Parts: sequence; C-alpha cells; structure tokens
Amino acid sequence: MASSVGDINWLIGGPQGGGINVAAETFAKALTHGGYRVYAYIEYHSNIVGKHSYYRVRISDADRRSTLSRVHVLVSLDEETLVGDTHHEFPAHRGHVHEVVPGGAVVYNSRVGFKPGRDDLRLYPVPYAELLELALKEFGREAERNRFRVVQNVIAVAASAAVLDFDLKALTDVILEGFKGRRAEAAAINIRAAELAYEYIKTHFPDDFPYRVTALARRNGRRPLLVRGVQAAAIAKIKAGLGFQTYYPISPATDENVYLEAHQRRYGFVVVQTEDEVSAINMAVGAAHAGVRAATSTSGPGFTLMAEGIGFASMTEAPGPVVFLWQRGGPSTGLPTRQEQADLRFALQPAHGEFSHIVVAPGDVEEVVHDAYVAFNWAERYQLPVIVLLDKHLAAAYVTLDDLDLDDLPPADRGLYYSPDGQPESAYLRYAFTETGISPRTVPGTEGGIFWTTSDEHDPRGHITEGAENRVKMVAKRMKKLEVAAQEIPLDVKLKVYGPADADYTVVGWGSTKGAILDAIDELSAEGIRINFIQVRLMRPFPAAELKELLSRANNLILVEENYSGQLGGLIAEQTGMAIPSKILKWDGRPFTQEELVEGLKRVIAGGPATLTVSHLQA
Amino acid sequence: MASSVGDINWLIGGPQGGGINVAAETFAKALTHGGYRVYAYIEYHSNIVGKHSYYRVRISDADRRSTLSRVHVLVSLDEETLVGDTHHEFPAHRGHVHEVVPGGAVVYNSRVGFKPGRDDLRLYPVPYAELLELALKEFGREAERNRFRVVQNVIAVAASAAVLDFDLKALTDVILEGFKGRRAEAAAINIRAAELAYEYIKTHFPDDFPYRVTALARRNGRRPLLVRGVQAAAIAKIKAGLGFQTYYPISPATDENVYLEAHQRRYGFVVVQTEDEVSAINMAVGAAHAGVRAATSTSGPGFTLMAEGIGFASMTEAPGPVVFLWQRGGPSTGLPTRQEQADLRFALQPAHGEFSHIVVAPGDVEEVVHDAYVAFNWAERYQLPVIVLLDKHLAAAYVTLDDLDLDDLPPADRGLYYSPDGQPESAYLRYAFTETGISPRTVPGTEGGIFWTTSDEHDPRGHITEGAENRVKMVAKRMKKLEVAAQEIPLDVKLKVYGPADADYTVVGWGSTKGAILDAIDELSAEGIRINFIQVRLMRPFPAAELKELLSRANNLILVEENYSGQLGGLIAEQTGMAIPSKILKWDGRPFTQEELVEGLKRVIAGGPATLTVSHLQA
Amino acid sequence: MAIELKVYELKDYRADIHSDWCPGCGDFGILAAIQQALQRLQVPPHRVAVCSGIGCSGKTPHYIRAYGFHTLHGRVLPFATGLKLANHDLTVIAVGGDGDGYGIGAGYFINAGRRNVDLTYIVFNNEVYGLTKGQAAPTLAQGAKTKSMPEENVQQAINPIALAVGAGYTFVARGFALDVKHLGDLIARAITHRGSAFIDVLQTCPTYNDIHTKEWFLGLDRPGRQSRLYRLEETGFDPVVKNPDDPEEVRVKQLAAIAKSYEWGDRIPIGVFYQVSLPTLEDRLRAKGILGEVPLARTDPFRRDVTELIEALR
Amino acid sequence: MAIELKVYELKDYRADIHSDWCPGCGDFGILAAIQQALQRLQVPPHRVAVCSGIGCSGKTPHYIRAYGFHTLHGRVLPFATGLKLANHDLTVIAVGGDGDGYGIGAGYFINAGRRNVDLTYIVFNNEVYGLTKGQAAPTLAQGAKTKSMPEENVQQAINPIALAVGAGYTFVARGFALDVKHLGDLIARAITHRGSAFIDVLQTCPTYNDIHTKEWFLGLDRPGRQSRLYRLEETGFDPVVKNPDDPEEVRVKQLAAIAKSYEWGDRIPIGVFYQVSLPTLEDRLRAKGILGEVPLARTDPFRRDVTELIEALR
Ligand SMILES: Cc1ncc(C[n+]2csc(CCOP(=O)(O)OP(=O)(O)O)c2C)c(N)n1
Ligand SMILES: Cc1ncc(C[n+]2csc(CCOP(=O)(O)OP(=O)(O)O)c2C)c(N)n1
Ligand code: SF4
Ligand code: SF4
Ligand SMILES: [Mg+2]
Ligand SMILES: [Mg+2]
Repeated sequence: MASSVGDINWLIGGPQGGGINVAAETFAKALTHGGYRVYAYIEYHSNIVGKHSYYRVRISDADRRSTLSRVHVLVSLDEETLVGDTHHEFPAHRGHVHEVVPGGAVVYNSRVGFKPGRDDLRLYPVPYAELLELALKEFGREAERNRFRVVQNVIAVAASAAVLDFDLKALTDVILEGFKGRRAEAAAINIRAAELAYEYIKTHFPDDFPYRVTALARRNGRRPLLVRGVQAAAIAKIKAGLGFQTYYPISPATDENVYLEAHQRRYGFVVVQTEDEVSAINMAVGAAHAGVRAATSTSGPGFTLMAEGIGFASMTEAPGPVVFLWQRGGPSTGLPTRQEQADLRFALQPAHGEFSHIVVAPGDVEEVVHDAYVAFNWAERYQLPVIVLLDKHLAAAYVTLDDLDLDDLPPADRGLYYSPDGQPESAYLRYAFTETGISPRTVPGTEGGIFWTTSDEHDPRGHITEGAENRVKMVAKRMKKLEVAAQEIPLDVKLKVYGPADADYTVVGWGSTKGAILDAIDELSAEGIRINFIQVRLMRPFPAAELKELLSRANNLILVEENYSGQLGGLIAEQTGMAIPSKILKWDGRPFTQEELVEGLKRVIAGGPATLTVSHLQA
Repeated sequence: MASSVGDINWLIGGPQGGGINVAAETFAKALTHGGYRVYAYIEYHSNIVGKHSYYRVRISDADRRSTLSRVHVLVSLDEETLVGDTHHEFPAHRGHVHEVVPGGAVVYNSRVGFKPGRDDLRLYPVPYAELLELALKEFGREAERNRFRVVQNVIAVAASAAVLDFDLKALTDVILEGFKGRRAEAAAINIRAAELAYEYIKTHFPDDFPYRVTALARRNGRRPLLVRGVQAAAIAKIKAGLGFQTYYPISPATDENVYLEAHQRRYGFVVVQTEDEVSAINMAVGAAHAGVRAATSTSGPGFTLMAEGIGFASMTEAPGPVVFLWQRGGPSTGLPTRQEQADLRFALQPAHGEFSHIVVAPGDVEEVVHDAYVAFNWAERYQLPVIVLLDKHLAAAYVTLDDLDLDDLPPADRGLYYSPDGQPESAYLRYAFTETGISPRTVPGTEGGIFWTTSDEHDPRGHITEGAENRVKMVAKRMKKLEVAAQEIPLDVKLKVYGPADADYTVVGWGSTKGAILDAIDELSAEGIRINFIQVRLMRPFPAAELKELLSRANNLILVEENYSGQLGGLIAEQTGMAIPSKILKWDGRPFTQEELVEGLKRVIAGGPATLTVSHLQA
Repeated sequence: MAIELKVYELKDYRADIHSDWCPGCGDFGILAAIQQALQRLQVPPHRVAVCSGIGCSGKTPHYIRAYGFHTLHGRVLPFATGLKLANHDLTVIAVGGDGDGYGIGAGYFINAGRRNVDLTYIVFNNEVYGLTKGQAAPTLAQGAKTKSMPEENVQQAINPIALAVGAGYTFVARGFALDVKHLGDLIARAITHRGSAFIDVLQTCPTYNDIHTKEWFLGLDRPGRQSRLYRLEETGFDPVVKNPDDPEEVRVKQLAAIAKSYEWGDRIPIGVFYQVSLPTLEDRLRAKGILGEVPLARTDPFRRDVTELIEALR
Repeated sequence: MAIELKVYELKDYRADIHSDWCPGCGDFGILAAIQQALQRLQVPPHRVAVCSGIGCSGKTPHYIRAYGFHTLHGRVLPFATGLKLANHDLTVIAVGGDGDGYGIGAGYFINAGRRNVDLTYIVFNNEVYGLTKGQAAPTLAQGAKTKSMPEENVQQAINPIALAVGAGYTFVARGFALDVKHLGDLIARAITHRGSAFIDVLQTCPTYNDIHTKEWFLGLDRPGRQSRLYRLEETGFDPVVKNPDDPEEVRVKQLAAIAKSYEWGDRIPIGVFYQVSLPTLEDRLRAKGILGEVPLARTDPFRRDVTELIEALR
C-alpha cells in the first residue's frame, strides 16, 4: 500500500455534450476501484451542446467532501478550457490554466497552439487525433473517425492517468464495464486508444511528476461505492415504500426522476411525468390522500408553482406528499445548472396563510438517505407535507462511500388509522380534535370510513364552516402537530455539532456547505485554530431552544451560506433573537471550494469585515 | 347641533343575498348625510344565497376606526340572526341577541316566535309582511308581493331608525338616490314602506329608547364621504396613471376590479379579466415592460399563483407591476370572505431565490390612497414589483371622511430613461451596472433603444451568461436598489408613532388593526393608562434601524396581529434581534373589535399570559 | 353463513348536510343525476371518490355520501388522477365549474385528455363564475352580457366538446342539468366507460345567468314552446367507434362529433358525441408491468430489498 | 429636407451574438424564417418585440435584433398579450417549445385563442423537451420512444391544429423548420393577419428526436425519396373564410382544417389550415371607447381628474 497521496485535484474541461461527464466519471470510478477516495463535481451550462463545462475530481486517501480550487492536473479537451472566452463582449471565464499549481500538469491537444503565459507548468501536449487514428487503424476503422471522435476524451484521460502514474489496467477495466450490450464492440477501440495515450506519455515525458496516484489496496477488500445525492435520494425513497412519484422535467431534479423511472417496474411504483408542476403536486396530494406514499421532485421554479398545492395538502392534512426541492441558482429561471442555497426562506413559507409542514435540509449523502427516508414517516405520522431541501451540489457531487447503510433506519410509521369496526359511520370524524392535533385517518375505499375534505376551513367532519370557534380550534389543531413533531424528532436530526465543544470559533451552516465546512475546519484545526461547526438540519419545526443554548455557549459565531442574504442567519435571528455577527456568503453559482472557505474563515478570524463575499474569482 | 351620541352600534343580520348590504349601506349613508361619523363592516359567508350575514354600523360623532362587540340596536331579518344555527351538528354561531347591551333594542319580524332568553332587552316586534302589504296596496301592487319582498329590509331599517329617533327624511332621501333609471318606479314603494314602519314604531312603542341619533348638523356644510378601501385603492390607482390592470375574480379583491372596470372607458385604461392569476401577473409584467403603469389585484390563493411572475418581474427589472394583495383567511382556500393578516411572511418572499421587491402595508383608507399611489412611482423608479398588502377588513369597511386628499401626493416619477440620441445602438446596456443599481430603461418601440431581457441570469446587455463575476455583480446590483429605496422613502411611510413618546406600554402592529388599536389606546388613555402605538408600514425594505431605535426606547412592548403566529413579531426579531414579549393574536376570521382589544390589552397590562388569543367568542 | 346482498338506495348516496346553493340552481339537478347514476350502478358509496374544484359546483362532494375531496380551483383533474392511479379500485368522479375547468384549469383539462385515466369528469357549464358573483366564464359568448356584468364580454367562448375531442378524451358527452334522468343515464355510461369520460353539462344559474335560463333551454319563449334541446341518440347519431384500430373510423367519428358541437341556438344536441375504447393509462402501466392488479394503496412496499441498487454503484 | 427611406436588410434583424443550439438543430431554420419574414415586411427592428418561453426554443429572441423578452416557461402568451395591449403599435411575435406551449402552457394556449389579440405565436414542435434533455413533449405519439427516453411514452399526443381551431385562433398554420422559404412566407402572412395567428412548426431535434428527423420528413428513407410533406396551397385547399358573418362557412372551414390536421404519416400537410378575419380584442376595446388610437404606452395619464369619483362617494 502506497503512502498518503494527500490531495490531488484533477480537472477536465471541454464543450458540453462532448462526453466530458463520461470521461470524468470513468476516471473517478477507476480511482475508487483503485482504492482512492474521490470527490467529483461538474460545472456546466444550461445548454445542450457546445458551452464550456468542467469536471473536478479530487483524489485523496482520506474522505473529502468538497472540491479544491487549486488544480494539479488540468486536462483540456478544447481551447476554451485553457484560455477562456475572453473574446466575448462579456466573458464568462478566463480558462483554468491560472488555477494550476506551480509544477502542475496541463494535458492538451498538441494541435492547439497553446501559450500558457507562465513558465512554472509541466506541459503535456498530446496528439489526440493522431493517437485516435492509430487506434482506429489497428481495427481498420479509420473511415469512422468522426463517429469515434469522442474517443479523444479517453485519450486525454488516459494521458493524464499516465502523468499521475495511475494503473492503466484499473482504468481500462472501468472503460470495459462502460460498454455493455450493443456498444461492446466499441470497448476494444477505446481501450486501445487509452493504451496508446498512456504509452505516449510514458515514452515522451519524464516519469517524475510530483503528484502520483499509484494504486492503493482496496479497503476491506470490497469495492466502495461512488454515489451522488440524486441516487441516494432515489434509493432511500424506494426503500421507504414510495408508491407514487410525479415530476415535470427540471434541472437539477431530473436525474432523480430518471433514476426512479428506470426502477418503477422492478419495485412496483408509478412515476408520472406531468404537464407542469401544479399538476405534479396535486396528483401527488391526491395519491397521498388515497393512501400511498407519494412524492414529487423539483427545483426552485417548479417549487414556486407547487406553492398552492403545498398549502392545500397541509390544509386538508394529507399524509404527504414529500417534496424534494433541489435548489439551484435563482431567482426566476436564474442559473439552471448552478449551485445556490437561496430557497430556504421560501421553503419555510411557500404559500399564503399559516399552515404546518416540515422542512429538513440534509448536508451530505448519508443524511440525504436518512432524511429522504424518514420524511415519509413524518408525512404520514403528522399528516402534512414534508419538504426535503437539497441542492445542485448534493445532487451532482460524486463521493466515495464504503456502503449505504439502510439498516439503522427506523421502521415505516404510517401514523394513526381509524378503525370503523362496529361503529356507526357518523361516529367517524376525519378532523377530530385530539390532544396532539393528529386525527386518525382512513383510506378511501374503507367501509365505514367515509370522510369529506376541503381546502376551505372545515369542521371535524370535513364540511365547510366559517364559525369562529371551530376556526380558532382548527388552526391551532393543525399547528399543534408541529409542536408534537418538534418533541418527537431526535436532537441529532435537528442539529449536529462537529469539533471541540469549547472552540474559539463556531461556524454555523446548513445543507451542502457542510462538506466544505468540515474540510476547512479540519485544515484550520491542523493549523492549531480551535474551531467547530454547528449544522442546522431541521428548519421547521425549528429547534430554537436547542440552538439558542448552543449559540449562547459559543465564542465567535461565523455564518456560512451560499446565498446573498444569509437566510439561515435571518431564521436564527427570528427564532432565537440572536444575530450572528460574521457572515461568509457566496452567490456566484459555484459551491465553496475548501480553499475559498479556509481563506474566508482566516480573514474573519483576522478581524475581517462582518460580511465577507466569497466568489469563485477571488480564490 | 345635538350633543355627543357617544358610540352606538347598530347591527343588522339576515340571509346572504337578501339585500342586507343595501339595507345597511343605505342607513350608513343616511347617517353620514345626517352628520354622523360611521364605521360600517360586513361579515358574510362564501355563499351566494342563504347563509348568515351581518353588518355592523357604528355611529358616533367622533371618528372611529373599528367595530364594536356590544350592540345597541339589533335588527334581524331572519330567525337565525336571533338564535344562531345551533341546530347544526357543528354550529357556526349562536345569534346576536347575547351581544345586545342591557336596555338595547331588538327589532324583528313579529311573525317569528322569538324568546330572547333574557329580560333586559327592549323588544320591537314589527309586522314586516303586513306593513309591506299596506304599502303595496297603496300602489295597487299587492300581487307583486314576492317581487317586492326585499322591501321588508327597508321596513326593518326604518323601524330601527325610528327606535333611534333618526330623521326619517334623511333616510328616505338616500333611499330615493338609490333608485335610479329604470328602477325609479320602485322608490316610491320603498319610501312608503319606510314611512309606515317608522310610524309603526312611533305609534306602538314609547319614544324613550336611551340611545338616540337625532340628526347632527353637517360639518362645514358639505356631505362627507363614505368610502371603503377598494374604492380608495382604485381611485388612487386611476390618479396614479394606471394604464393596465389584470385580474382573475377572487374575493375580496373583486370589488376593486369591478370598480376599475366601470371606469376604464372614462379614463382610458384597460382592465383584462384573465384565465387565471398566472396569466394576470404575466400580462401585467408584459405591460409594465412595454412602458405602462400596470397592476393586478388578488388575494392569497391568487397571489400564490403569482409567485413565479413576481420573481420574473424582479429578475428582469420590470418597472412594475404593482400587486394589490387583499388578504383573507387562509391557508389554501381558507375563509374566502373573512379577515386575516397572515400573508405577510409570504409576501416578503413570494418565490424561490433572492430578489428585490417592495412591500408596503397601509393601515387605513388614507394610507391606502397614499400607498396605492406611490407604489407606482416606486415600481418605475426602482424597476421592481411592488406589493401593496391590504386585507378584507380594509377592503370592506366603510368609513366617514371629510375628503380624500390627493393634492399632497408627490408627482409621478417614472424613473430613469435612456436617451439614445446620437449614440450607436451598441452603446445601450439595459442592465448597465450603476452606483444605485438602477439602469436607465427604454420603452419598446424606441429607435436605438433595443434591449434583451431574460429570466435567466444575464449580462448588462440582457443576454444569458453564467459567468461568476457577472453573477456576483448582477445579484448585488438588483439588491442594491432596495438599499437605495430604503434611503429615499420618507420615515413616516416606513413607521408611524401615535400617542405619547414616553408611554408605559407600546403596542406594535400593522395594517388594518390600526383602527382598533387607535380606538383602544384612546379608550385606555382616557382611563389614565399611558400607552402608544408603533405602526410598521414598510415591510420591505424593512426599517430595521429606525424601528430598533424606537423599540429600545419603549417600555413594555405588546404585539397585536390578526394571525396565529405573530408574523410581524417574527420579522422584527429577524431584522432587529428584538423579541416582543407580549402578543395579542386573533385568527378567527373577524377583525378585532374595540372591546376585544381593550380587554386583551388590559389583561396583558395586568400581567396576563405572554401570548393571548383573542377570539370573537370570548368578547 | 349467508352472504348479505346489500342493495343501495338513493338515500345511501346522500350526505347528511344541507346544500347552500341558490333556490332553483341547476346544480341540484346534476347532484341528483350523479346520485342516480351511482345508485343505478350500485357502486358502494365507500368505493366512490367525488373530487371537485372551487366554485358553487365545487361544493358538490359535500352533498354526496362518498369519499369527498373539495380541492383547489382548477386542479381537480390532477388530484383525481393521482387518487385514481393510487387506488384504481375506486370509482372516481371529478366535478367543477366552467371557470374551474376551462379557465384556470384549461391546461389540466387538455392534458388529462392525453392520459385516458379511467375517471369521469363533469363540468357544470353555467357560462358564469357563480361563486365570485357572475363574471363571464370561458363558455360565455363574445358580446354577451349577463345581468351581473358591467360590460359585454370581449372574449370569445371556447367549444368544450371540440377541445375534449382534440385533447383525446375517449368519451365525450353533453347533458342538461334539468333533465336529470337523461343526465343520470349519461353519467352512468360515463362511469361504465373505461377511460377518461367527459360530460359538459348545460347548467342554469338563475342568480347570474339571465340569458341561458331554464325557459330558454326549454324553448318556453318560442311560439311553439319547443325545447331547444334535442337528444343525439334520438336522431340516429352514432358516436361509438367500432374499430379503435381503424384511424379512418376514428377520424370520421371525431369529425362528426366536432361538427355536431357547432350546433347551437335553435337546436342544441345533448347526449354522447364520441366514444372510443382505448387502453387506459392504468392498462398501459399494467402492460409494462409497472402497475399490478392490486391497487398501489393496498400493496405492502415496506419490505423492498434495494441491495442490487446499491451494488450497482460500486 | 429629404426623408431618408431606410431599407432593412436581413442582417439588420440579426443580433450580434452566437447561438448555442446544437449543430443541425431545426431552430436555426425557424430563426432564419422569422428574420426573413420581418425583412420582407420591412418592419423596423425597433418596432418588433419577440417574446419567448423557456427551452432551446426560448433562446430565439437573443438572436434577433429586436426588443427581446425571454420570459418564463409556459407564460409567453400572457406576457406577449400584455405587451401588445400596452403598445399596439408593436409587431409582437411569441415563440416557444411544444412543452412550453402545449404542456405547461396549454391553458394559456387555449385561452389566448379566445382573445384574438393581434400577435403571432410560433411553436417549435420537436416532440421533445429539448433543454431538459429529451423527455416526451405533449406532441410525441403514445408508444413512441426517442433515444433519450428510458420507456415508451404512455401518454397520447395532442393535436395542436385542432386545438387551435377549437380555441378560436383566427389564423392557424403549420410549417416545417427546414423549409425556410415557405416558413418565412407563412410567418409573414401570420404577421400581416390581424388577430391571433398560430403556427405549429415541425422542428427537427437531431440531438434527441431520432424518430422524426430531417430524413424522415423529407422521405429520404422511402424508396422514391419522396417528401412526406406537401403544401396545402398546392392542392387547392382554401382555408380562408370569405364571409366571417356566415356561421355556416365558418363551421365548414373549421371542420376542413380539423379534418386536414388528422393527416399524418405518409402525407403531412403544411401551410395555412384556417383563416378568418374577426375584430381583434384591440378592435373590441376600441369600439367600446376603452382603447384609443394612441397606444397606452404613449398616452399621458398623469393629469387625470378624479373629482367626480370622489364626489360620487358623498
Ligand atoms: C386560485 C384561485 N383564484 C380565484 C379563486 C376565486 N374563485 C372561487 S370560485 C371561482 C370561479 C367559480 O366559477 P366556476 O368555476 O364557473 O364555478 P361556478 O361557481 O360557476 O360553479 C373563483 C374565480 C379561487 N378560489 N382560487
Ligand atoms: C416552471 C418550470 N419548470 C420546468 C422548467 C425546466 N425546463 C426548461 S426548458 C423545459 C422544456 C423544454 O421543452 P420545450 O418547451 O419543448 O422546448 P425545447 O427545448 O424543446 O425547444 C423545461 C421543462 C422550467 N424552466 N420552469
Ligand atoms: S350563483 Fe348560480 S351556480 Fe351558484 S348556487 Fe346560485 S344559481 Fe347556482
Ligand atoms: S437539444 Fe434539440 S432542440 Fe435543443 S438545441 Fe439541440 S437539437 Fe435543437
Ligand atoms: Mg361556472
Ligand atoms: Mg420541444
């Protein structure tokens, strides 16, 4: 087993729709199989073909949960990856060369006349097309060079693997796995191209690149998982007994839905693509009332259209649905494929009036599994809609895990049912007043269990009434359920604390920034700074008392969020009356890298400005 | 001129759709013409015909801005008004007899076998049908007794006027005015019926009822206005230069729209009834971008559907629209015709992501006029949507005013325009970065002023870009406009303070509770309690610093709101870090009466519970 | 032990609550027709779910003894679709106003036609927005002005029958609220029809619609007092597609239905305009092995083994 | 002083920005056709507003030198309606995808037909949701499966032409994205038409739609390589209502249009299906004295005297 690789950041860039995902994910998988822990994340445009996309793969022998700014190996599939789009009136970026560490590698097509503009790089010009031609020739398929153009990606990846001295076989094994069924014939060509590229590097360049990923042995003999949030969420939902899922296509939620669609036959649930999100939520509410576990998935623009249906579900005390809100850059259509944590405030009050619902925000893949699963228990136990608040970062980032542990999840809890046996039908009150606010339900089709329900204010039987006394009690009944939930939900699902209890600095954050925060406090702790992290998970009912207690004991509070206004900070102030004096905010559509956050925290610790804006540019 | 009448509360109850509005408003107008100050308010069901409705008219010689619980004269058009609907499984009310003060009057149809169940009332059984028959006979139209059934309402009103010793002529004059055009023939019958009823009381009952409204002289010789919020809003909008109004029918916003529809021809603006609220908002955004002053009006359920369009308007920096949100009881369809102040939180963040918009909440008819008017200036000056947050109480309550003063309103401010003269078209950047965040606009059709706009993140020219640097600046630019607005909007539009600066108790509230709060602190002050009122008007940008200053100087803070959770309290805590310890909340769908609030405040002052629930029932 | 054969009577479909519709409202007729149809078909009340939008029409479920869902304005079809797919053993009836269905709900009206879920959708077409006090609904003719409107209607009316055929409904009919027996028959046929059945019901609103009144429909204003309504089935009109796989027959029958839908004024057809038997969405999902015979709501999905999903990620 | 008579060239309608559509996308053809139509009609670019929904198609306004409004998914018609009513001097073109228009926007598609506002609505019908990576759009046939779909489509397709006629559009046509000249003619006719003009454009999406490809439309897969498309105008089909006041002629022409809309497969008609001249909403508002000749956006409404309104409250 090799010694620690530390952290190596590999970045591949190229035009959207040109196979960059496959290239990066193939490499990430090979690394995982090789025993490394990877954290891989893609940036791409809301475009089908042509715009600049890049994929970072962070390679480590320890678990990392964030991306790095500094690049050790840059692999470019096109010129824009190197120099950016600075010829535009309003350029969007200036390429990635400036991100490469001194002594770092740049692998690129030797046909590109590349002038790095700095002399501390190791350049690896590789004749992509010529190597492809060689490979094709061996199979007598030169004529199909256009069809096989995408194999140049494999060449670039294999070349970079050679630079890093990564085991070629580990790479080609994964390539082979990727070509199943009728595509198998292409595997040999790809593998041959990889070999040629690998050889090319080994032959033409000295084998002394300082960063190396000479394969590690596998931990406990088993291949680890490479998993991202959309998969984790979907698997947890299936495990939770999902019966009915609706969706209208929208990034970044679509992948979860595509995954579920592919498995509906196997597990016997139904996925419906609706005509819009209004339909998606209302169908799901109908299904929930009918007695199945129902869900829908969307992002901000679609969620805004679900507002009405969420209020309706809550008013009628439907046992669901569970709404998966994968945040992306807003407002409005915004940045469809980019990261932001700016829907918290809206998720807390997504429609007019006052009603009960639960909002939970997992911070990593393990919590995604847990929260996606228990959300269905909550929905049925408390008879209300539950929002699981996720984001593009969680959706897209691949992380290495040894396993997904579903055994510790609580059993299914379907809440209270009314049993009609022997009682006259008139005895059943769907909205009976109870101590907990929860009224036993029946499932339509049950004899003796007929009920009525309406989005208007209603009496215990579910008929419309505008009486003042009933009104006062019904509102309180519905809201009471939240208090009960607050009592019953375990503390560590509400809040988590990482790091020393008596730290000098306390970071407060939520959701997917968790990874960068943990990595950053690791780094700072190693430098001797005593810093910890309070992660807020349950947003509604809000753990105000528990958090206040923690915050009052903390020394210097620092809020970290990926939005403009510090929404969690506002929520904490509202709920606890405590303002967090320092804020590190980022709203450029990209998640914090570890360095950006470390740098930000250091500036705050050094007495920097109260509100610090971090952007991709400044790192 | 007669001496002070103090406060007299007249209440008429009867089935919906039976002409109760006309009856009460006729009487209210007659009283106003007679020199009284009235405050009149209706409670009714979301139903067309038959359910119980009642209308209170508070009669005073001083300006009052709230209703009273205690009734001096109860006029009943049906039995339910007397005894309630207690025969139902879940009764909605128990009638109004219990609200009548000792010695108060009950006017009712002598055909109803009414047992008051208390012996301190003055009963005025009146033979409604017989009197109608007499009147019809005089005109030879007995055969049409069904058609003229509704004249019984006039009989009941006239009888109660007689009880109160109100001038019959003042009443019949208003009746006469009510019958214009082809309905004039009915006037005589109505007037005759009124006379007969008046005579009937004067003949059959002693003329010693302790509460009397013997007509006052008119102040400064001119008839005062009797006006309600929907009219005030509509007139202010017309005055402000409204060009385009869209709506989808919904209570309680419909009346504003009906008013505007009736006047579009005269003033040359267009009102469009759309297919839903999504269409209403987007049409209005289109019109705003086209360069007209555009607006739409709705209530909670419709507003929830406008969420998406509001985010869009803000993202594209449309110079509007102004959205009139007439709150009603929620959540969901809720209580369509009842009062609640529960949409504040939602109005502050009505869609996903972060964007700038202004939210203002007038508290009385004068402020409705002001805010409805200046909202258009703000929309164009800051190029963002503006929400005017009103409610059913403001919409429906009639109040006596001497005049509506529009002369003090600021001139129209259309914000910054770009002038293309001489410059190349490429010089124009619709979303140019400026110090204030405001970019000069052009109106489509302008030569040399072509621009693009998109709900995606965009560059200064309005084309899509996902570049990080542009993103950071564009978000900040759009949000900057709110800071500028916060600086420019005058303090008294943000906050108002009523009562002594050094009071022992300070009520904090917003919107239409203002009337009850002012009336209640008047009453308490008269009892020697030193109490004042901070009215929060501007909800976004929130006057955090100004309010914090005021609150820190205050002694005992008491929050008053008509919702379940104390939404303004939450907002204040979020923005200032200050929690208001005592709350008086009401969410039964009815506005505070003066007594209810006085009672609530007294309990708080006496050291009552921190959160006090007030309901219609408890008063 | 003898099996008790329960026979449901009309009263078994009546909820124990008073309606708050205006006296003489056509909605009473539609309510009675629904109850008659259910009774005729002997669907046990607890196997029925009646869903509605918001409006006067939206109050219907409260008056029927059956599971009752009074949902949101314009959203009844998505709701009913979700309910039905979750429990396909239920008889699902969706009702709503013309504003509800063709105005705010137009997108759902069209898109539900694409699915052919086995449910019955009944639209109460009174040409006005009843519950909001008489504004023009999308079925009111351009230029018309009811007593509650300040101006004539500037927008054109849509043609519900033509749209339903164009959208793909497999059963398309029109009824009259005051011809309860005939309407009850139509509703029974619609319920029996496998697939999305649509009935536009001409409904009188004595409070706001003073143009198309009971008297007008029944022709009481005409010299011969001859009803303006006539029954398609009495004219030999054949709406039923015999061979659903024959696109030509489908096209001819659809066009005939649309052609009929343009008749208005002196002669107004009621009855079935179009019917075709096609696989329902449930059938298609079953054919794919996604949906089973047992309704989703009665399956036990809590013992799923997801190991294979996790292993696939290695 | 001589008046300068400016002649607009094609390049005057091109924005100075590169498109990001996939190579070979049919959208390029539609873009070119719009530009050609505007140039042919010599509409000054600053008098044009191009509005769009969200999707690949939604990016169109950015590529045209004209006021460009890239709005929300499914909302382009309400937006364009508001814009047009506020400034009726503008030439307003609304564009969007088939998901945009017939899925999420179906309610607005139908209800805009009721208004007959003078605008042109062009739907890019590629049978898929392009920008979200190839899911089925409401125009994809039931049972079809494009390469990006995991399963066959379980929902039926709608018929846009039939729905447009049923909804009341006064100009209804179909074009083909790759027949730029013909499409340009159609768009020019649509712009010239006073009222709501609707064009469904068969648009190839080489990235996701591998069923209805350029080759398929042009019949390159057929023995005689004969195009599947034919032009209605070349068959003597007469879509134009001569006497709009004759309900019989209107009905016949509408039915003929709908009948034609069912043709699909071996022979697919393009061209104008239906056209009638009816007062626009603007005309109706003008007739009522609500709208004047001067567009609202150019009136000066800041000197209004509201005294009479206030006095009426006394
Ligand atoms: C989103 C929303 N907008 C508006 C309303 C107000 N509203 C209640 S009923 C109704 C229309 C009723 O008309 P229709 O659907 O024709 O039913 P009818 O009363 O005529 O039976 C409207 C607009 C609402 N409840 N929800
Ligand atoms: C409310 C909302 N839901 C979903 C989306 C995501 N979305 C973007 S484009 C699109 C569909 C595009 O399909 P289509 O309208 O056919 O246009 P095309 O890309 O095919 O031109 C969707 C669903 C969105 N932007 N807004
Ligand atoms: S308003 Fe019309 S539709 Fe509504 S209940 Fe009354 S009569 Fe019926
Ligand atoms: S995905 Fe299809 S519609 Fe979109 S740009 Fe590419 S080819 Fe065109
Ligand atoms: Mg109706
Ligand atoms: Mg499409």
